[in-house]
Amino acid sequence: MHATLEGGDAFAYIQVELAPGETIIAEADAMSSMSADLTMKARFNGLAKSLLGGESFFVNHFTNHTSGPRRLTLVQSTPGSIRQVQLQGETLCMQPGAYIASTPDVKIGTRWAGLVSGLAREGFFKLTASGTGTVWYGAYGGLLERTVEGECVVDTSHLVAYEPQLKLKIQLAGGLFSSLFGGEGFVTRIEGHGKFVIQTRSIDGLANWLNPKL
Amino acid sequence: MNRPGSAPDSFEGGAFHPQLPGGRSMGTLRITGQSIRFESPHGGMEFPLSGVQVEMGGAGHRMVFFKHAQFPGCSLFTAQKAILKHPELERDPAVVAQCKQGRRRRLLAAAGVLCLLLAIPAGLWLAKDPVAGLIARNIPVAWEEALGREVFKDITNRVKTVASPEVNAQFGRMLEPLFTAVGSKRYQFKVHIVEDLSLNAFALPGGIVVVHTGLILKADRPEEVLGVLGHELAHVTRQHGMRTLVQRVGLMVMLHSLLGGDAGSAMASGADFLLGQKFSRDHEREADDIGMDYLLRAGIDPQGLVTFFEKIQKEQAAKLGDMAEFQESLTFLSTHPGTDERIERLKKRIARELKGRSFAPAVTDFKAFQDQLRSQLGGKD
Amino acid sequence: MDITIVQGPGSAAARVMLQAGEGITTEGGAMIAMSSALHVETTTRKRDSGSIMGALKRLVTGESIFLNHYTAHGRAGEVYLAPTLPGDMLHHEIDGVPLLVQAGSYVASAPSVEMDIRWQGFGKAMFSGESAFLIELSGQGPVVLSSFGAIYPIVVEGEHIVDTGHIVAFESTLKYQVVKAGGSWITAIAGGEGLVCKFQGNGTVWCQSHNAGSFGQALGPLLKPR
Amino acid sequence: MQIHIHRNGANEGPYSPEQVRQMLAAGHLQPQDLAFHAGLASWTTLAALMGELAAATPPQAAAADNRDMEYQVECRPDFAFLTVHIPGGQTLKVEASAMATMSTNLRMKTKVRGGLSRFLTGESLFLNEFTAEGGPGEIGIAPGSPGDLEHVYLDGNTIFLQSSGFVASGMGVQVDSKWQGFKGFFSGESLFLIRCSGKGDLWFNTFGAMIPVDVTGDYVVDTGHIVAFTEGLEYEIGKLGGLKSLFFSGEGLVCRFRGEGRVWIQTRQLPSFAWWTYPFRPTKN
Repeated sequence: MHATLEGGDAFAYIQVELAPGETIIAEADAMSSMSADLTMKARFNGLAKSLLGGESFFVNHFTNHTSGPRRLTLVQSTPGSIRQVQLQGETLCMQPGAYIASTPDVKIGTRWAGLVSGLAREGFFKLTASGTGTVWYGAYGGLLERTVEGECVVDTSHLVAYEPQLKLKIQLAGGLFSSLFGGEGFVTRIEGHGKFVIQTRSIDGLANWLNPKL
Repeated sequence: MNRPGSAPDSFEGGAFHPQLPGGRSMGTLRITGQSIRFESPHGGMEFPLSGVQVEMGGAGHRMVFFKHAQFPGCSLFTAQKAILKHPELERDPAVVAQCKQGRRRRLLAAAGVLCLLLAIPAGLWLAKDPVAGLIARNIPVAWEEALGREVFKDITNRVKTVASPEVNAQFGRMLEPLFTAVGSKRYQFKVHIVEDLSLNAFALPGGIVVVHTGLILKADRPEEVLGVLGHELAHVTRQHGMRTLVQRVGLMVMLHSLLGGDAGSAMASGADFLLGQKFSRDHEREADDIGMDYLLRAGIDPQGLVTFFEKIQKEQAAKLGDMAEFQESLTFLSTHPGTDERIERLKKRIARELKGRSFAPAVTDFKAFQDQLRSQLGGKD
Repeated sequence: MDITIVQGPGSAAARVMLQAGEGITTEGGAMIAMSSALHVETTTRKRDSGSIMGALKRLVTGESIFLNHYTAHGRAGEVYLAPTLPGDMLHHEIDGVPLLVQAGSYVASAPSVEMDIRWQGFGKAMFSGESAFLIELSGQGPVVLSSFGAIYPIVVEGEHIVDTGHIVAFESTLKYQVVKAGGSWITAIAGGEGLVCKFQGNGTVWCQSHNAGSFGQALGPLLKPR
Repeated sequence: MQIHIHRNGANEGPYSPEQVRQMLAAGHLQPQDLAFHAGLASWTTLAALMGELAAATPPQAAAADNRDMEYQVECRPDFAFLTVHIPGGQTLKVEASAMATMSTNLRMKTKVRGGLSRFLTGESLFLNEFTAEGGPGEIGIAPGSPGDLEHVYLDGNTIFLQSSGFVASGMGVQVDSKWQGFKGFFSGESLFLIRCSGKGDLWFNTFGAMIPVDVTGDYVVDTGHIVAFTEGLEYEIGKLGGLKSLFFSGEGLVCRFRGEGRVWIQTRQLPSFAWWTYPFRPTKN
């Protein structure tokens, strides 16, 4: 399988070339265009992932049953950046809704994220990707990788993915006044050593920017 | 290229061939006695006429394609359907059938388009002011009020209204004669004073009138405030806001509903529009005239409208003049369309109709009212 | 005339350099900045051609009735053009094959390019997820189009599928049908793709990577009620 | 953007847009020379790239090194993200809600920005001040609007920003809003501006990408697309073109700039985007 990311940060999309016999799995409605003779089949996604992980009830399996390479273009529903991750046995944690596509050997699951996370509207569960293969995830905005040594603070709506050994705690941004009027609300405190990925814009931020002007 | 009068035998067209750069080339199609030939800077191709397949294809079946069993993977095409009229092709019964089918398809499409287009002139009519007025008059007053409330809510989200019952009652008394003179059966007027030091007042559809504290505090006489309000009330009773709204969105609504779009979107964006709206010059003039009628009927000296008009103009000029870097924009204000002309018009009418007529002062305790309002603002001016 | 697309694909703008005597026709509202040396004229039709019918037809496509003509009289000048939504722009030279463009995607064209409106047919109007009318650009010369999302070309040889709502423009040598996605109705509906557009023939179709409607549905619930 | 040049049968570079611009000006490169950069399908002439070069050239290149605080901007131009390194004991003013990441030693304090003009400009009434305590700290800032970000260093000069353009500034920068235009009784459209003066770093942002235009003489910009401009430029708000254009061009109001200075324009504008969201918004009840 040969896949390239195009469209920059603004409108990233995945150009996939499937060799004969290969399959790629993608969330529902991710297909933008494809060769007419690729086989597309909808499969049930599993209750846990769809109800708890913020994903669609069905995923599409695209398989190349022809004898030549075939082309497929996949996108996420919002503008924004996409990252491609090669997994070799390790696990990656993602915020609900970030998953776009994966190769068949990658296992997508859900994990309890904590009560506070749920109350902060970040979802009670998080998504995990594990196994061997490629997974694509994305979010609104650009994606930046950051390293934490010790601890740091991230606005809750900006965290997209992180390594499983990192500990997350949700807390107020400042005092009560600042949290209410400073617009920051809840923040996530990340503790440990490892990498995490943030989105440089959030749909919530966009809505907050637009709402006073509507 | 094409000879007028006789059937042309050369047509703009193209060819698809795997060996052409990009798989495609544009050039000329030529029909000779035995063959159809394609010529282009990238090379040529020739199909024998016997055995050539002619078919309509491409988007909307508007293009003529030529294929030949001896040349798999290749095709010639042209958008000029006149090629089917070529005597060499017209002999082929398959071509004649293709022509007929194409004609039927085009007729059907044309009929559909025509039906839709017939509705358009009707739509353009809507843009006419009298028609908009007719529609506006038939809009239930409840709708207008709802719209006005919506916009007012938007305002109160941003600025504070003066809550003091005494101030509001006193202001209400001051405006009472004007409201009586307007004598509208359709509208219940409600006045709100808003804490804003700019010289401004406006009336919303449905009868909500908003007056900025700046307007009251900077007036020398109550007649000045009443003059501006007479003008604004005329906007309400003449439904200028609704009429402009209907004119602007009427066409959109019709088209959207025609094409199954979201008609509501056009209509409900009215709130934003009303706050930032700009009345036509005719509407402003009409509001000036009718506003003055109201003032005269109420026995209020219309000179106030004129002097306040001039005051606003001067105030703005002075305010902007203070800022050195904004001096250039004075041109923008002073050339504001028709302001001078409107003042002139009002003055002329006063000179013509009111020679020697005297007016009783509107209220006696205007200064006291201003002081009371000022005290409500906590002394900040 | 020199056309450069800058800042694509996120918030592209087209910079059009006009030499003395040159002009360009644009959709109303597309200008964001320009040299003051350019002369602007607003009409309901393409310069030197067309009729009021053209304006009416453009109206039904949801485009503006009015077109602006920017002309460099005597001295060269530039004009920047941009669409309203975030997204990419495409500069394409029409070389004789008419181009069919989604209504709403047209931004500008050279005076040598002819413009007409084509009705898609009831079936496609209802189900293609695209506008009921297409704009046909023919003749010779540059055109500028826009879309929500990045624009990528697909050279079709045979058949290709494009999801509904992702077509920007295609060459008129291609024809397309609306068909269900996947082999069965279950896949079409459960897989979220529903109906798709199937292109047949030879030619290029330009797709937009993203669909404005999907983005609107993601953003909408967070916005102030209307 | 890294630009490769092909001329006299050989490849050169890559060069930055600024270098290419200078080499063109000096005559070392010719407009007909071939050029290529990532994202292009094929080689093209430098002449065809000119517009992109102008847009990609960092504004105020000479003064670009001037800064009080170290910073970097990533994900330009569509979702620009600003990271500022705040030296120990120093404070940075940041637009409310814009903080995305920060070191734990940054203390946040919310300040009310005064004046009725805040209501008029539609800007948030609050500003956050981030102070680095006990050592340097780092803050990542993501403005709400999708778009680009620009840094200018003020040294006694003044810049006018559109009302929602402010992102962050050092404490030495005075930010006050200037009211412009008049609405209501006299009817018309308004253009709200923030005036930034003093000494220090200033960051502002756009909706859509940013194109800096160096005005020498005369330039016309749609009022909705103005991001910022330098003091000293004369400007006048008016309509575009003749009588018919006045009503039907769909261009709204334009601003005519005159003199010498820089105008930053944005490639998208808010009102049409806000209009577009309408059908997707929830209905009341």
